[in-house]
Amino acid sequence: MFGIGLVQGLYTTAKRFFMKKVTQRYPEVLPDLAPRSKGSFAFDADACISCCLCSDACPNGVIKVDYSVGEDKRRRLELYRMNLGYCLFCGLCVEACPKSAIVFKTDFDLACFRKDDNLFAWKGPLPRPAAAVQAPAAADAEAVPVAPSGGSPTAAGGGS
Amino acid sequence: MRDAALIAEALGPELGGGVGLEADSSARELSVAGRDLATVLSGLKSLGGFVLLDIDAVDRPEGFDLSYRFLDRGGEGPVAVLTVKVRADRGRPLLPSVMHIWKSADVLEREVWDLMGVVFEGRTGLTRILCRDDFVGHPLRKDFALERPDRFPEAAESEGGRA
Amino acid sequence: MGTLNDLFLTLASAIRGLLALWGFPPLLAAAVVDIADFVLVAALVTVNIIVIVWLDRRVAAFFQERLGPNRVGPFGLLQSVNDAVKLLGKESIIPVAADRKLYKAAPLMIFTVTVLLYGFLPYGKGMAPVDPDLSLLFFIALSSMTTIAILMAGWGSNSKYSLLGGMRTVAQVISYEIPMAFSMLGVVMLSGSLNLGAITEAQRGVWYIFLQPLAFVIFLISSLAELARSPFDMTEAEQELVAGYHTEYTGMRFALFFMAEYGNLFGVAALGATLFLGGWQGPFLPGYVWFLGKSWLLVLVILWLRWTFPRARLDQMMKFNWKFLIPLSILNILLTGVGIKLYQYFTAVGR
Amino acid sequence: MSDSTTVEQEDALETQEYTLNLGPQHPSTHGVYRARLRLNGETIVSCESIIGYLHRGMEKLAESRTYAQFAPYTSRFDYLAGALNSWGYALAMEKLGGIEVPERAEYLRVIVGELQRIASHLVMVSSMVIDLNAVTAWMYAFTAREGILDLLEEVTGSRMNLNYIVAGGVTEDLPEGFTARAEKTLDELKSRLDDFDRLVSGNEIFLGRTRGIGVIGRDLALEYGMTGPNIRASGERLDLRKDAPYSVYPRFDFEVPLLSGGDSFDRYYIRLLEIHESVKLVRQALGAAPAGPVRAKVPRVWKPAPGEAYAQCESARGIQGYHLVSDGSVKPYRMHLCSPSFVNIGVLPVISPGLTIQDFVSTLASMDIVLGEIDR
Repeated sequence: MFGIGLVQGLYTTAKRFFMKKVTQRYPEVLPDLAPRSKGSFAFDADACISCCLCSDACPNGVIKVDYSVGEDKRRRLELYRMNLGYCLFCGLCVEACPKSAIVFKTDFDLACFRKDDNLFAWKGPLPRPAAAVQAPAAADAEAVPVAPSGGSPTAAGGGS
Repeated sequence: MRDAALIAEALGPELGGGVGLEADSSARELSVAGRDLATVLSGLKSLGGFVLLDIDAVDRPEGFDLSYRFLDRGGEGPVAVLTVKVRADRGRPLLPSVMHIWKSADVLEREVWDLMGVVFEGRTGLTRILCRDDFVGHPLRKDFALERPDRFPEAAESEGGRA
Repeated sequence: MGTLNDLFLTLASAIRGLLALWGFPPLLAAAVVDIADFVLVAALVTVNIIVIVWLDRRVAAFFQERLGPNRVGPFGLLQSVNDAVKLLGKESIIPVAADRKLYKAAPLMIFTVTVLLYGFLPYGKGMAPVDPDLSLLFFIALSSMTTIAILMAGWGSNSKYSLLGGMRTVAQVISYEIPMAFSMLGVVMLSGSLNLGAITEAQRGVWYIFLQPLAFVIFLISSLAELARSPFDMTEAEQELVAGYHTEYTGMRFALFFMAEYGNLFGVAALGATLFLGGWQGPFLPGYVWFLGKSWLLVLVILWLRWTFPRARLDQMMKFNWKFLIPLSILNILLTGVGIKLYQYFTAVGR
Repeated sequence: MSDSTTVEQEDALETQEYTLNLGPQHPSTHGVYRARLRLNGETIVSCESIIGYLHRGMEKLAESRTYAQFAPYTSRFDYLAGALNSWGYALAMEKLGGIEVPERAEYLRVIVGELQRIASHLVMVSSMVIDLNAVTAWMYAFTAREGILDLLEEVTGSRMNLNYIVAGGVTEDLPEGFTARAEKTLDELKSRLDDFDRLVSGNEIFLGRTRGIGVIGRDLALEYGMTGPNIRASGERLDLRKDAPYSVYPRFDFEVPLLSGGDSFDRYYIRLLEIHESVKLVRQALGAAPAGPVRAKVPRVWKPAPGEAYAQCESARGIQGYHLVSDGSVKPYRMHLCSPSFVNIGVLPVISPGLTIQDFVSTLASMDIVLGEIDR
């Protein structure tokens, strides 16, 4: 009472005035994220067996898996697309994947200018070459953000 | 926590005859008929130690099952939930309001009316609470049509952009 | 040091001499010097506001363990310029139901008052741009004009939040003017003058903060209320009234209110420095540097208070004023009077 | 002039009541709450609370998701205490399907749940003081919360909407070296909280704004079904962690703070006290957690037997209950959430007449409502 609380408050703020600041200077100093941070997704197309468990597990219908069935009855991945604008980052797809083809990574810069840029997509080799010729794009295991028609090249999929 | 059967027994003399009151001790439930609801709930009030926390309704083919959840703080042992179950008619869902007995029933009854369309008699201000005022229908009913193009015309337009 | 101290005075007399040499009539020459004064004052107002807005944000950040604006310019100094330019480019919206004349006039009026306030301050020895004998009185009278401008804004916006803010201002500022003026009376009694320059001169020996500590505290508290700064910022009370009297203002009109607020902050701090901290008096450095330094120090104190305290409640604040602050300020006058008489008696006896 | 004439003159002063819509877009309605106030000057004559602006139809949504798929949504109810919401849902699922939870998972639930409670209470105290314009204190509490969120991120990968507590346990075990880092963060939290306390709790202006304002008596609170810290500030010790112990809470040594004023200050202060208790709980759980699995096996396609389950837990805002009805399919037949904020807010129109706008703001802040939970 009688202003003691006020003086205590003034003392506290004055003390904190001279203490170390907590601000991170973001673009220069990147945050030190925990390894488990659910920043965005990494997709391993080689490991994917097109089983669609992830898209079935997803609560929001974010994931779209297109595949074709070859003569050997094996599924071939054609298109793997996640509409991250609807993603809850709940991790049910990562949990569901039997081959760990889709995992979280800590790259978090998903902000983009247009709604369409929020896609995270892996596209199979198109147009389909003859079975003997392996297209080089298929070797690219890291998912690359594929911009839809006219999308910006800095689309949000990976940490490009 | 008090035994549900004992509560029903304790309520018995106060309510007089003609009250349909069934007790299920293991599930801690009392089942009453709609016409006796107010009597039973005011009986609970006079027993003391109860707090009305929640009213929720389930739409079943045979009618709307309403559960009045009370926190039972009397008796020995831990606090537990006592549920009073009552069924409202599917065609003409009408129940007595208990707002004058339990003040917290005000918002809860409004919610049930808004989402489930159960009408509570004998109270004022039974208006929409979560849905907007000009909303048509009661969304938690099973026969509520989810896909109605006229409900959200703007959403239907932008649907094309969705994956 | 002498030349540096009298830099502006020398300049003024040089201009006068030059104009006289060119055959200007003295009246016209005086007018030219006045215009030069005005330009300087206006520049000071603008620069000051930019610096103080920056200081406010920066100091606030430091109290809150943040860094504050640090991107635009060195140490983020140009952040306020950036913001001002941004606000200039914003759409200026006038609500349909607003009283257009009042709505448009209010920001102009409040900013004009702010600029005028700066005209009476003694920046150095003989350096008050306008120097009437009653400059303190002028200062107080002018500063209460802001109330009218705020009420105009509150009424003219035709919004309930604005109106509430405006009404709060009237109640608050008018009440707190009394202890503020009373606290100054002690100083006036000691110095025997209502002229700000003369009051500064009178503090050659000892600053009045040491003779009038009570008056200084009262002055500080009531000036916070007068400025509608936290903890007495009921007039714009973001959490209650959205933005108070300037809720409906956008773009540059809003910026004028904003700038006037910070301009007044410096104005009142400068008044406090003049009345209690010896104004431009000080060794080694030129007078105007001392003056600005002391004023900014007071600004810092006000910011410190602002970023520490929550907002008071209107009725409690009024109660505090009428039942505590005003009696205290009257007591201070009494004590000062008794003190002066005792001093006179003892010096007479000593002689 | 006699006294009676003055009174007559006051009566003759004609004032006009007017309506002020406080919200849904307003800085201090904590989201999209709207209060339609009838005011006489600045004094409230009557208040009507209008909600539903954040209604997302979650209960309907649940009927078109599988049980597991709906779990991530539960943390979006009370987005400030997401883990505690998921906990309630997990309890209901476990009750419905008779799932046993491994012991270590229970400890991890307590750790994450109490960290979440700390984070939530920190938001409450800080939003309370910022509604009273103590901006610096707000920053201190939010900086402290940042440390807690970092801990949560380390465990779960997310900061707010965790989806960590799921039916059958938790999704992941604690990372390496978590205990030491948690202890360090909790020490830092204590130093920040002490500063916060010194800055705010004794401040005369703050006391003037909150002491004796918006008093909710014990009986009124019970009548309106209030739960959580709000009712504990009104002098009623009601905390499911003690009164109907679930999980491993009985094994820990902690107090349930109790204040009896029922005013805004007590509702604020009890949160500070509870933060300290939660810190104690986290430390104990970190020390006592046994080794073992963290998640029971729940089949991928989980079809509980037809029936219903009602489970309650103590969320940061009070008692929340989840009602799950199964018809034997993979999707719930009906999901209902009894949210504490929704019930707590019901008392506001009763206590607000006579308050000023300023009091109303501090009272509303002290009720600690979360619109995500009210509107669902």
